[in-house]
Amino acid sequence: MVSVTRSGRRFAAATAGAAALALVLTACGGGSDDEGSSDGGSSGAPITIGTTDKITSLDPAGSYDNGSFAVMNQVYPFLMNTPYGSPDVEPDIAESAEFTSPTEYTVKLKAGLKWANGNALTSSDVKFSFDRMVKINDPNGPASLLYNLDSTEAPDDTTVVFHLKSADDQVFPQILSSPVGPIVDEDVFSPDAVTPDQEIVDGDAFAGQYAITSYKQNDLIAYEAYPGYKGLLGAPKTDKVNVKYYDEASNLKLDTQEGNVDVAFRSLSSTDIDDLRGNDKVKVVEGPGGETRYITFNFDTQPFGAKTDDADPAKALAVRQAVADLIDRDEIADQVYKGTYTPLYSFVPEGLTGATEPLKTMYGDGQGKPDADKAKSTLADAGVTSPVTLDLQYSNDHYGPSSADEYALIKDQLEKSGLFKVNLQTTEWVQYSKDRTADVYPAYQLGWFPDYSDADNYLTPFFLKENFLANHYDNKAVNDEILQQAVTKDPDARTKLIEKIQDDVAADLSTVPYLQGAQVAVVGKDVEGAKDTLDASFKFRYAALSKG
Amino acid sequence: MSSTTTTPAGAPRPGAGPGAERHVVEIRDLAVSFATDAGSVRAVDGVDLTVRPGEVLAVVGESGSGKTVTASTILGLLPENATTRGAVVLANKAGTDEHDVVALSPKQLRAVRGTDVAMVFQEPSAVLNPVFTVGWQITEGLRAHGKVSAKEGRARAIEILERVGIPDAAERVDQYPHQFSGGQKQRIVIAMALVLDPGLIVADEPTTALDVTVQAEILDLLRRVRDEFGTAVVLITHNMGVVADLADTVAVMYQGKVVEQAGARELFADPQDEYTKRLLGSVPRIGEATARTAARAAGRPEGWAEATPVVAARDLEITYPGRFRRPGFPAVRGVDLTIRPGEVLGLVGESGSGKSTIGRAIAGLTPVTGGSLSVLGVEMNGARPREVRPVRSRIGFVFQDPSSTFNPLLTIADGVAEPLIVQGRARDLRAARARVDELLEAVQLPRAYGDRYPHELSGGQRQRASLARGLALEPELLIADEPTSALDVSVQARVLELFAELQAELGFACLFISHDLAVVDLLADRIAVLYRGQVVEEGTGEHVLGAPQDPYTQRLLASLPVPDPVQQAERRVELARLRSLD
Amino acid sequence: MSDTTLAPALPPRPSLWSRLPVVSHLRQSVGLQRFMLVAGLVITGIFLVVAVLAPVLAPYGYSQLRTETAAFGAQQAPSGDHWLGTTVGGYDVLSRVIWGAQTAALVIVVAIVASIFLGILIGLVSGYFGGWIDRVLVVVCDAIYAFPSLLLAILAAIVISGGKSSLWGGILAAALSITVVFIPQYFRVIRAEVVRIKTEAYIDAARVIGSPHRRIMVRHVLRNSTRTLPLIVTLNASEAILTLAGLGFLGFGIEPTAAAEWGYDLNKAIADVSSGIWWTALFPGLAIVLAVLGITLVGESLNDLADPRLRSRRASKQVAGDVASTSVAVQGNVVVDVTDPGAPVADPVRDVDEREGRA
Amino acid sequence: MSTAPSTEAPGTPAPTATAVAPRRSGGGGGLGRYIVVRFLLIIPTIFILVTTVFVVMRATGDPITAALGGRLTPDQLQQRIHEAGYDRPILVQYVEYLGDLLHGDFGTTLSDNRPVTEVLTTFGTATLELAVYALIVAFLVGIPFGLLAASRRDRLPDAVLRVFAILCYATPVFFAGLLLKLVFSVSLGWFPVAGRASTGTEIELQTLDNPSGFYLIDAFRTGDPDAVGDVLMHAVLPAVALGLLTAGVFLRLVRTNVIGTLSTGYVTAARSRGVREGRLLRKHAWRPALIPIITVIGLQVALLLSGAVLTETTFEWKGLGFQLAHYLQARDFVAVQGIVVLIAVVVALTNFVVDVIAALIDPRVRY
Repeated sequence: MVSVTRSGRRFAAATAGAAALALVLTACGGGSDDEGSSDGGSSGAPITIGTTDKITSLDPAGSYDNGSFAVMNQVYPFLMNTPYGSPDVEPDIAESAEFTSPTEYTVKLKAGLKWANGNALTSSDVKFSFDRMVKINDPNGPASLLYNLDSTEAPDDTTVVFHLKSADDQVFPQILSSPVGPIVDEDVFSPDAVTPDQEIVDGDAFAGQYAITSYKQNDLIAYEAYPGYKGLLGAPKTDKVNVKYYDEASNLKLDTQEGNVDVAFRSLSSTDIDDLRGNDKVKVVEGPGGETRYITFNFDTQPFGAKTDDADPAKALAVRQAVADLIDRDEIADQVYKGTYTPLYSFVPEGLTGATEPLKTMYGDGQGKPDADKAKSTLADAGVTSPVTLDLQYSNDHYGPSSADEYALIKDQLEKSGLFKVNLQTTEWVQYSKDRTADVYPAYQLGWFPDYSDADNYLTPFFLKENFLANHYDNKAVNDEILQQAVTKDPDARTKLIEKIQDDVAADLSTVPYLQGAQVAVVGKDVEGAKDTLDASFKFRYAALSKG
Repeated sequence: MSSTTTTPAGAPRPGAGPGAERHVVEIRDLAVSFATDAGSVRAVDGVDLTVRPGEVLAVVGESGSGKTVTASTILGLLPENATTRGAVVLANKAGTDEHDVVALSPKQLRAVRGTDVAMVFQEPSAVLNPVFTVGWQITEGLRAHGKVSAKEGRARAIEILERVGIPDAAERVDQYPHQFSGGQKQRIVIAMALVLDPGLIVADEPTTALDVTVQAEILDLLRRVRDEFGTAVVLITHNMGVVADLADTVAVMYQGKVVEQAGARELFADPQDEYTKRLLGSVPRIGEATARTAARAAGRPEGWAEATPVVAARDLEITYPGRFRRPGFPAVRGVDLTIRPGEVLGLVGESGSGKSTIGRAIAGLTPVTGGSLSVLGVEMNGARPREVRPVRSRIGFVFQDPSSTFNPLLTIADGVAEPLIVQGRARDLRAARARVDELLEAVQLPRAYGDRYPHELSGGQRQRASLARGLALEPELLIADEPTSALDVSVQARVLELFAELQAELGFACLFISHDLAVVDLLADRIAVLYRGQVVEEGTGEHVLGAPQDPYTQRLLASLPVPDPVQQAERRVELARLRSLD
Repeated sequence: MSDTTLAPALPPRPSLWSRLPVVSHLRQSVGLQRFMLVAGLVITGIFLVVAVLAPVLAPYGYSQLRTETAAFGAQQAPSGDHWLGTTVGGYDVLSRVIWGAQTAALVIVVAIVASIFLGILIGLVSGYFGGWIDRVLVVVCDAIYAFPSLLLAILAAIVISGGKSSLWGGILAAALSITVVFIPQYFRVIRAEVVRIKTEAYIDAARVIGSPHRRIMVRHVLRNSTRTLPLIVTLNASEAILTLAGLGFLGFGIEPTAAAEWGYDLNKAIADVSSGIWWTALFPGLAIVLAVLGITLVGESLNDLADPRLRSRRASKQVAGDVASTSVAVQGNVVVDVTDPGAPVADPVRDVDEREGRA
Repeated sequence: MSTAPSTEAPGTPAPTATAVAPRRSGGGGGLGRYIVVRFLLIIPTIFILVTTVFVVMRATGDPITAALGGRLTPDQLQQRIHEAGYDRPILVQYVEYLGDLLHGDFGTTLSDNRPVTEVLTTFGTATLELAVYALIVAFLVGIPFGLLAASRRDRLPDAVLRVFAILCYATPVFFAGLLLKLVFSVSLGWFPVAGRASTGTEIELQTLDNPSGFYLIDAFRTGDPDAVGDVLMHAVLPAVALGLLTAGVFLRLVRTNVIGTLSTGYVTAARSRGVREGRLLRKHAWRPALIPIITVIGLQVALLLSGAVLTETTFEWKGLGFQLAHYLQARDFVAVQGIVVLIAVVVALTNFVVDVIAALIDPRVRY
């Protein structure tokens, strides 16, 4: 790309003086090149993937984060999984999965499954996987997702019966595809403790599309296609995949640009992606993302909140509505994120079954743009005297490096109207996590990444009476509707219900969602297939990629 | 001024006759100035000097007279901020070659150094590189002036070490400087100078840092350098005794000029210049004050000897604690001492003899670890600070180093008033000022000096002020720890005089500590000689110095060079006799 | 003899102004050393002026994103409106650089004042009384001193900040984090000085006359042990800038809406650099380099001038000067022994040397 | 009261002329005793640091909130914290931790479930490798240039070198790293952008039995010249960035101390014997100056580690300092404490070794 090189040179010239000595010192090694050794594979064209993800643990019981789950998706089998291009789950290594009674969910495994180490993969492994998950209940683990699982039973080698606590749980199949769902080898994994990564790798306890051949935590993983995988997703297009773990996004970007990395996925900075869009050696591939950003209001401590001196629910609502009116989502998405995030007008992100955009029409100018006049009249009608002082908190270290810019812009947007006086504050994440649930922050930033790709995961944790936000939002109708959708068997009826919930919450504005993260992969010109796996399942599968 | 360039007197030693026309070095109209913060200052101003082969020329003067600068010029060793004018013509030992050092290029200068002229410095510990063996350092000079094999260099190093009197030279050649005593180090420095057989050695205060007994040995060695090696010596010194001991001819410098130059015997016998006369007059001589001491002893009231002593030490022991559970160092080992009211006790000893430690213990600055020490009726061994405090107001102390006796940030008046304020005799400086002025006048300092800062006073003035401070509380006991050892002789003479006057007038008892027998003799009623933490001899000056009984005292006395060449020659004989007894 | 009748006139005592630390040093310096000192003073002066006048000099506020009419836009190249362009967050680079000087200056001042107070206090007590308190303090300070300072500052930042982001909260957190690093340094320097001064005769003199400890400590020890402070302060000031920048770079510093901070801006600019957007990184980086360079030049010059071995003097062109002033006359004038340039002066900087150059 | 030995070398106000300050007075057994005492002093140093870090880490939050504060409800969080025992009295946890530590049990990291010993060896070797490279650069640049500056004192080379030294020190490592990367990797393409080796080499190194963790050694063991070259090429820029920082300090240190010894009596004395200026510099001035220099270099380890945090971040060098920053953010106190103990041990041991070396160079201590 011409402009990059040119401005790079300009920069180089400006700094040549400082670098002159380094030049002299290093000139001796100038001739050689490291590209020769980057190809280590023998068959096909191996692909190198770069990422800034972090792996906590390869053991499903010991991790509950995107980086670890990304690896598990490649190497462990699931009972239920999402096929390419769809957010909805189907049996993966299972032949069938269904409710055999309201509280019994029965899964039949395919016959003759084997682990990469040669062990047979049977229902006993499945029972083992879920039992140990519950038993270990690691503080870092996802066991709490199995809130509805009572017990697991393996009547024969290919049959697993899940006994559930509440009946007709429509979310349970989805949960089997979530971080709590990977099936592990009972001969390798410990039944009552998190198993160290190296033991897993040494035990070759893999049965997903790939098996790991070389593992250096958070540094380098080498994958090789596992021929014994007979599940939903089929055989990988590429035999060998290497994944390099980066700490600095800019290094990943440079290596991508230099061709040392074929696929960069999660997370280049918006500046980098914007820059690479104009680079003809690489392609920027985008897909819908499950990550959302929203402002949470604490119903007790926000302006006119229930515990404030001038408590007034109507005025409090007006304040939230005015905020919703004033936020310019396009400006944030463009200026701060350069299109790597897109405007979000609902609580359920675009791409999921049942997602609508209630906030687009209800607030602002009705087209998704802000409307200061409308905000002004909303406040005036409720009898709120402006400017309203709003203490707004964000975390500077948990939701990416751009949070500061994001919130500086939001502050600016709110204040520009003259209706708000925003005190922007930031707090380091651990303290932030404690403070936000202790009613310290009247309004604050949060983000969400789903456990499974179902609208339920964007509603249940947030808008029930007892929720993850702990913001004292309490709407009986919404509460009942959410509980209702989870047990509604008819997909259409359930979708209707989900749409209704979104409308209802949009009227209350427990939170103001404003951004949805797109999944962006930057791939070399000759790499195909990224588009196929950047779907609403939010699982990035290396198997879809191929290098021509 | 008129006597600046006295024609050198005739050859003092018959042996030097044939070379009389030749000069090893000839300095003509030398002037040197330095760039300093305060602008340019001139250190040497129109100096003419000549040294003949095999002659010892002593350049004498007080600090700042320019003598060291003159000597450094001969080797071209002046610092960068110096500017030189005039000529220093240096000949080699054979007299076949001549150079003007001032005009030489650095490379030529390097060739001359070591071969034609070498230097012996004041502080032998500082001029020996601590991380190389002495053999290596001696060979270094050889290697700098031509190819010398390691083996040959070593052999020559051993040879020269033997010649300067280092025993077991073959083994010790591989040792490091810190393994030698101070006197041996100076011998090694001299060996380094001699190894290239230069025609001239410049010795800059070669014995000042050494104890008097060691000094005598080094002076002997230098004499042998002249006699055995035939090397001329330029001896820079402030000590007239050293001059009398060693010099053939003497040049007296004052304010950058040579005020008088003459043969040694002539100069001591018949000084011409006013300054030379004054300088010689200032040098304390043993026996000078015998009459005065006797008169004082006669004037004591009856029963004086039985009066309660001001200080009484019985079997006093002071041990400095060791580190890391190492045994301590016993500085004082079983000393008995008494000082009666109004009496001056002189405490003499060489470095490390424990004399200062005793003074500090009496003042309560160093804890007593054994025996008994009663000061003004208070037992210091095991005394608590509360018990010592009242005693302090009755003791005065005058310290050795005039540069640090006063807090540099406070005026002299502040310093002198300090004891008055601390002891509650005055509330603040203003209240104390009248007494301060009185004290300053008592030590013959103008009142106005009270407003000056310590660095604005000369060393002698500071010691007077220090005396004023010591006397501020009208103490019954004054401890003077080497009060004059850092001063030039002329200044020392006046301070000592003042001291004697004040003592007579105020009648305080005094412990006068010094390494210099002559100085102690001048003031003390009784003298105690300290050697390795023990008193070896005690008595009146007449007794101790006139007829010493202890061998150490005898040696000490014989080692002290007297400022008279004739007498000193006799002393030397005596010292040689004492040594042979060992 | 004749010296008692009249006090000879002293050379006029230099004015208070010319006795001030830096001023007196400037007067002493010559040639290259003077050049370095002057260059350092000029750069440092500019830095301070910019820091004080930031509200006047900066075209925009440090957290300003738009004018009355329009937003600045992010990552705009240098132009008439934004001489140095805008950052990824849409701030004006020039303004951030200028305001950053103010932040740096505030942090330096707070950090140094705090560490001087605490360091002097414990250094004085420890050095003066000695004993087991001294030994414990020495071991503790040595332990802290030996630990990588940036990591120490990060630890301190986590404890102290607790997530406050207001201007003063951020500055105090950063400054106190740096203070934790500095205290051992001041402790060591002051303690070493105190231990040295304790052996000076005037302390013994004060003890002999029965001065109480507090009087000796305050009147004699304290005042004399602080002479090396200007030097350490300058060297520490440059270190403070680097530590602050390091903290900011690693994300433990001050937030952009609270104050402008160079290290933070550099951190944010990393991605820009690899995308050909050079102006967001270059200017904060240069600001750090220049500020540290200026202050270090001053500090090093002070060090050289304080140390007689390192101080250079110019030789005069001709033999000149007044003889009498150099010699100890019979009247006993001030001694200036020109061959030995000054009494041995301690090298207080060595302590600082060891630690310098972090980050 | 003399100073304790740990402060002696740097703390003494003595100028360099006497900087070879006699460490011990008294003779026999001095060195042995000194070494023992010096060694024993390591223990309180480590203890103090461990305690400080423990208190600091526990006072500022727990790893569970750090990891899952954005996912779980307050009750769930509290329950997990309770189960992990982080709500017990801090003293109990401290005693427990110290007990484990004494048994050599560093525990398992909380945020990524790895044995701390493995973390220490993996990342420790990486940092050590970087530090060694950087020291080589620092020595190669700092010492010759320092000598040159001292010998050409106050002349042009001195001026240039001094400004260079200050610039080395004044330029933050991350800024210097950025510039180096941009010029030599992006524009000129001479060196790789980041990392310790390219992917292929890394995989190759992984195949070795018992890889040492030192990539250069491992690369030699593979016998593949390309791998060696690859590892070396990756090391150049980080080593230069970190090395120059230290080189600036070394240069200044060498210059100051050599100028100091050049003005001592023994150099003047050697000059008076006609020894050449070059030899005066290289022999007479350099050797004694080396003693304080070495002592101070020991303290540079701390500086080097500070710089390593930033260098490692900039160049994707997966080392200890960098990892520490991550663990700090994750409140993974088990990991942080383990790393701090290691750093404390390394720093203390280095200072100890350096002191002993300095003592060995100094004949006054040796004999």
